[in-house]
Amino acid sequence: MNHFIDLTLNGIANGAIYAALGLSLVIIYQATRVVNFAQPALALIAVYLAYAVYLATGSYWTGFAVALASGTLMGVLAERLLIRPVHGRSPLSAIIVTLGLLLALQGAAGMVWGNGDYSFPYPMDFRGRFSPAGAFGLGAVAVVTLLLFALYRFTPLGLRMRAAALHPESARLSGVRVGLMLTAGWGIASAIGALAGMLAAPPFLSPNALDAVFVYGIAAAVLGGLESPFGAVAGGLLLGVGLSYVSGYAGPELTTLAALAILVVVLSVRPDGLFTRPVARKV
Amino acid sequence: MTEPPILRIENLSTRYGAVRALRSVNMTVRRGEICAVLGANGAGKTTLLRTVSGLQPPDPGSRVLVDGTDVTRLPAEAMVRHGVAHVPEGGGVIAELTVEENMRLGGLWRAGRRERGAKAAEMFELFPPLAERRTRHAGTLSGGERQMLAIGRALMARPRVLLLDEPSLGLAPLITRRIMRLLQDLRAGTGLTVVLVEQNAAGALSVTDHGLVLSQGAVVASGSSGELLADDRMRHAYLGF
Amino acid sequence: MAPTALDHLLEVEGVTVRFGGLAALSDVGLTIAPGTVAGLIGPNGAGKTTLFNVLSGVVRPQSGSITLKGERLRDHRPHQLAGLGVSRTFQGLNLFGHMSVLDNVIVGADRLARGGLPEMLTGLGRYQRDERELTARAMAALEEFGVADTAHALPGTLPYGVQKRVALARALVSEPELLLLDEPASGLSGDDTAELAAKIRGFGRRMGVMLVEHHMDLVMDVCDHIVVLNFGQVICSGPPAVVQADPAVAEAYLGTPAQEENGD
Amino acid sequence: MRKPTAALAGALALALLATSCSGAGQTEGGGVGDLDVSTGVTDDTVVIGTHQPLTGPASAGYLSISQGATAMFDYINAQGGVHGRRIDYRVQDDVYDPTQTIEVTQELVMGEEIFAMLGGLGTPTHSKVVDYLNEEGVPDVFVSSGALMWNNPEEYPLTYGYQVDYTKEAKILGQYVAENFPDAKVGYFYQNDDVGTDSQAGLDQYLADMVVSDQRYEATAPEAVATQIAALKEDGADLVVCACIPSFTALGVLNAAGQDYHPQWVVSSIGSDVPTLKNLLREFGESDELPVEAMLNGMITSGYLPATNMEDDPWTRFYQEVHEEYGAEGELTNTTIYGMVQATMFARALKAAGPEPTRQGLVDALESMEWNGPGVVPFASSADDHGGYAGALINQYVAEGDEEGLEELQGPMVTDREGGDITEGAFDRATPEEYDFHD
Amino acid sequence: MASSLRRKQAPAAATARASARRGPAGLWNSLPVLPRHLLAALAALALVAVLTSVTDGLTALRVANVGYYLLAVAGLQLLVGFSGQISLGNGAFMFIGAYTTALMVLYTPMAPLAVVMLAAVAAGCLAGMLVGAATARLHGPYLAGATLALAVGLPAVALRFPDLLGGSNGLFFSLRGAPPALSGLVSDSQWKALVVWFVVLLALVVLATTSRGRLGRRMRAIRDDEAAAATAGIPVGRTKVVAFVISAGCGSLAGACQAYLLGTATPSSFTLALSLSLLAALVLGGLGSLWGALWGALALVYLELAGEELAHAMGLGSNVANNAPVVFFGVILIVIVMAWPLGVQGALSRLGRSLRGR
Repeated sequence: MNHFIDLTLNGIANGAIYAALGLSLVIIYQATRVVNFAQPALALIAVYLAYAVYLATGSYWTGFAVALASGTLMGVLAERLLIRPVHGRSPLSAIIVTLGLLLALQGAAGMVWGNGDYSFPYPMDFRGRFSPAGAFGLGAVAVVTLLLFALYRFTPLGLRMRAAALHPESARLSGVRVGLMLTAGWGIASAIGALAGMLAAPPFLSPNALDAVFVYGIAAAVLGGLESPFGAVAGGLLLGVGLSYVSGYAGPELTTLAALAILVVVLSVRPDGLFTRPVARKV
Repeated sequence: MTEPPILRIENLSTRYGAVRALRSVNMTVRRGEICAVLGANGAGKTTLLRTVSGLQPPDPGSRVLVDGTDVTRLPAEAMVRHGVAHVPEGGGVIAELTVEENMRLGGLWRAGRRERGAKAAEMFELFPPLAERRTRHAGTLSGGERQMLAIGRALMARPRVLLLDEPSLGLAPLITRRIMRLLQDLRAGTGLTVVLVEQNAAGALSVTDHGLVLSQGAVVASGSSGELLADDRMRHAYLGF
Repeated sequence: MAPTALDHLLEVEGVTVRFGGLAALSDVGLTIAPGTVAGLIGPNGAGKTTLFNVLSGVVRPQSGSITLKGERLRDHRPHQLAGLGVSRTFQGLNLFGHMSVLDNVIVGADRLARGGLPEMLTGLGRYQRDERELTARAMAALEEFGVADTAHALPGTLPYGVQKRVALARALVSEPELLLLDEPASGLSGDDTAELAAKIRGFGRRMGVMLVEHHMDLVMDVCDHIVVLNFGQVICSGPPAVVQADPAVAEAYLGTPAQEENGD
Repeated sequence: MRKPTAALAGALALALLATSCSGAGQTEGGGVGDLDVSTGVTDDTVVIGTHQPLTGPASAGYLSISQGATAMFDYINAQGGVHGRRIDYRVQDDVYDPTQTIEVTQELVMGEEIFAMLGGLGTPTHSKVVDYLNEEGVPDVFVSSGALMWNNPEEYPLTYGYQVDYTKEAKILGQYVAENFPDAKVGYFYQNDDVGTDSQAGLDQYLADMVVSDQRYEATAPEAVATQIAALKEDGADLVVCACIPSFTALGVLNAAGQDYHPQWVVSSIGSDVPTLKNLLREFGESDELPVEAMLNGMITSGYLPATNMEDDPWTRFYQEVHEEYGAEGELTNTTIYGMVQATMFARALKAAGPEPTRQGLVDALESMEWNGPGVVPFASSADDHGGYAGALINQYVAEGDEEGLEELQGPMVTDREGGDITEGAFDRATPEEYDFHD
Repeated sequence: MASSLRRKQAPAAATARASARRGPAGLWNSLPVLPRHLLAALAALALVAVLTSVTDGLTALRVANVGYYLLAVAGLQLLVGFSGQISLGNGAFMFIGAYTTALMVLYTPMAPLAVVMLAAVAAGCLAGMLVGAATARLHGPYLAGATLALAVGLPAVALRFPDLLGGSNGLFFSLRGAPPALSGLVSDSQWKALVVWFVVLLALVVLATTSRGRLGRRMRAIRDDEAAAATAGIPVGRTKVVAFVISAGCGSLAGACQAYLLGTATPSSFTLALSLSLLAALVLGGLGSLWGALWGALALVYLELAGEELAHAMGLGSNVANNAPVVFFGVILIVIVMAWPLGVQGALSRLGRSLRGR
């Protein structure tokens, strides 16, 4: 029973991280119909910058702020410089551009900071069965989800962003600068990605520290439905808990296989993910 | 000293790839007028509105003036700021947003939350069925309600010129009549200028001051509503007999 | 290919389609005889496209029946219709943009080839003969429409009128018994439309044609029989002369002045 | 023009078809290539090579091996090299992907024409090139892995082990635990590959009855370690034997500390590099009133090389000096020393091979060598034993107040990998000055 | 009747005229597709033979690497470039091929190489059918996500069954090199390069024949416009699955070639990075043409080398030099996709057109 509780708690803590990355992927997908494979690399660079700032200032939270800020900036730049030019081409073009960016940034991190492991702190005390650090992770993701909900639901910016993503033409006719909104979407998403990176990196930071999170984050987004931020969060938690049970009861070597199985089963029942409302597609 | 026309279109041409969709269209609309753009399907009516509102780039040599200001080639999001609001075919209501959100969207570009709130209240007063459904998703509305919402959203922007594309499409005659009446009321009340694209020529001409008839992207007839109704060219453009 | 002995190539009876609460089609019926051209007209939003989609298997009606060559169609899928001798064009042309004009038309003829999957994979057996025959047929179809010289071009590089002809060639190359034309004249110039009319009359003798069109000149010119839809209902049906004389048709198109209409 | 080409190609295709019809898996006994050659040796250089993970997930733990070896060769070259020849040490990145290992090894052998392979790293990787290196007659010296297969002089006459094999080392640890903690409830925590399974084979010889919990981890799934440690705690293990790479030792120790679980840690040499562990845990000592030293205090480890904490050891001092002058940035770790020792020993063998080295000469030198350092246990590279380090000593990391260091619990012991006894393996160790490995 | 006769004659006459005018080229074009492809394959094999005989063993190895990557990318081309389904998981099929080969060689060492390769193709096709059927309803990014999970998840099977599949160390085995009759004439690596290319070219003949014929046309039609393709009578779902099966078979065969060449099958060789590189190489080379697969395969083998050379030549620090190849590949990828949307093949054919145009 204790083991079960441990597995559940650990699953939730990991799931929160997958959820955060999934969330950032969904926001970008909603805005520009691109699955941003470079998201973990943007997060990685943000975390490295946070680490550098932390070392220089000794303040974790200054580093945290730098991670979010630099994540936002990189998201904005990526959209403006790399994604906008291939807009309207085949979806593969955007995928490949983000893949190229993933490789280049991961390599760049290795160039600047080396490929070794750095000790990377938790935001809070990591001790205890449900530690403050774990609670912070879960809480941060919950807060981000709520903030996002509030942004979308209650602010003019959120309304503009949603309109721009859902129906660009109507948005333009209402005076919304659609391009700016898409860029804003990338910025916000990349800030959330950086948050996911800050949560996922401890205890050790290396250029490959986010590899596993990367795969499970994408899986979470697809599982929940790429159209639904709520789905990404639910998908992430579901995946985190499910994989934790598989790892604990059946063996850690089976986690990736289990992720595949979960994805195939869910998608064969709901081809557009768990939480996407089925839309009649035009012929 | 005559004031400039609120909307003036000179030599407007555009193309979709290899297809010439508009050929040198000229048109003048004065403040407070309701003007009909008529023609069979594919004649270029919708394209005319899209080109005026900046959704479709015009060919070189074309000119669009709003109240004397040259706004040719301005993007659609900037045209709203020049007082041109466009209700596209089908309304362009965003189904995933609520009625209220759709409405708010129209007034967003104007600063001032209070002002927006007041305007929205005004709109809901104008369209009582929408007020009842404020928090529902726009996708659940009936066709007529959607059209009302689309017009309401456009009016939220306080336009000087309203471009209205087939508001009667797929609607029962009763609702169409209600919409037409509303346009007349608005014109009377606020001096709104309307450019109305309609397939239902007789219905449109009964509320408009004047109109023009397009065929294959070019103007084939224009004049006051009465003249057009009697004109064989219009009947031919529609019915081919 | 002898025309079928049946009176009606296609028989549509009592078809009703609702989207949500909205009736897009209610109790629509029509028939098409072999060797005739039937026109389907009506103002925008009258339900023409929905009917078209019902016929091609994209939309399933809530009630009603569709009978093709005496056999009732149930749960037919779009790709099965080709095998039954039904072909269609699209309003937006829907040409295969990254394939040559010739390949576009060969795809249209695909159902006539007889090689199986193993032959397609290995290049053995009928592969070569299929290729040769399909290519010859496609070239013939292109020549029939006078666009054989564009065989190796990509459709997107051609003038719109030529693309229209390619789309027609693609629909006709499989020698269908029933051809559904969705606004073939839209975007065409006057001369092109006249030529198109002649073509439709030509192949209208070889097969049954259903034509959805806004261009009234063309409809009145080529159709043997016209069905007029408005608000999802058939309001008039008959030869062109009858339709032209029916005041309900003029009213559907031109509308009635608002002030004259009385609420009912 | 086309016809003869086509005819030729046709004939070739026929030949290919014909041969593709006989058994694919048969191999003729691959003879060892001609060894009386001096490939890679010029008047002033000797080119040698290695394959290492320089990028990718595995690189973090192993980068410093080749850095250490490079520093050592820089030192040797600065002293004038070996018989007047500079040693040109070429490191190829294989990303720990066997496919790439094969490619870069062939590149080293055929392209760079290396004299010998030194310390190719990893079991899954190096096992794929052993055959090739032996067939090509390339001495395959001091493989960086504790797998059992390197010590097979009959099949792989040119391959020489280095690291004490995982089973031998585990036996020594297992015996020590059984004797000194007879009442312990033992938990296993090990990597799900040969590091884990080979170690387990040795441990089980002594500890099988005492095991209460058995947790294997997957190197790609660090997120699961928390629950694995929780399971060890749950099962009541008060002594955890860890056959892990350093980052997973650190994860284990960290998670245990986080769960207020304080078992006696027993960690085999591969994962017990204290400086590396301290580095990995650095951030968690300062802010949480949980000094790193306290987390690691009391950890029992096995070892066979001079370690950074052995401050009195002449070799440790020597390597510290070399690291300061020639090393890469960062602290000297035992992983660095691992590479330095490899380089030192290779240089000595090369020196012993004489002024005109051939591959045969190198092999002869290796097989007749009486090794007396730098390692702290005997080393085997004789004609019938290519096992490398033959045993281990047992240390305990002790940190009390400002003092920290390794305490020797048990001196050098040697054994075999089967059921054989564990015997003392004391020997006379030379100092760096006495050790003849450069000009 | 007369008109239809005239119609049928015209193209034949045109072809005859063309062949008369263009001489050998016309003759070449008038050959049926299969013999034409076989002849081209023979010529390519001869080229490989010449190339490997005048260069050293290292080049032979690289040439062989290009060979099996070419096959894997070409299979992916059929799936992505022709049928328009984006797969991020084709490395998983290479995994299947490599392990099939390894198991066959280890457990049935007397089985001829041809049988081993056929078994690999069969295993791959079976897997492709399962995956294709399971994912037939998925579109765009959902298919990409599912295949990505496939690439990451499938190799874990080897960890689950360590006794049979060797766990994380994988399986290794030795294979026969050059036949004794040819010893001295060709080295083992040259011989293996030839065998790999023989297999690859044979598969490419099938791919080229398939893609030029009805099946390829069906796939391209589906890619360009599913609705129009269905209307023309093309079974959309079935054709998509067939594309998956062929692509998986090619991937599996490529994996088998790799295993044959290197004598190993290890889970850590079949990472997500491999699957993503295959797709990247495909787009780099150019979508929609088998030639694109060749450029992609060359890029996979030689771009990294170029990156290393570059880093070496510039005398960069070790951190920078170690990571330079991957950064180099990433940047090239971005630049090419942005500058040449149709990849190298697209740029080449445009160049060719403009040269002919002059």
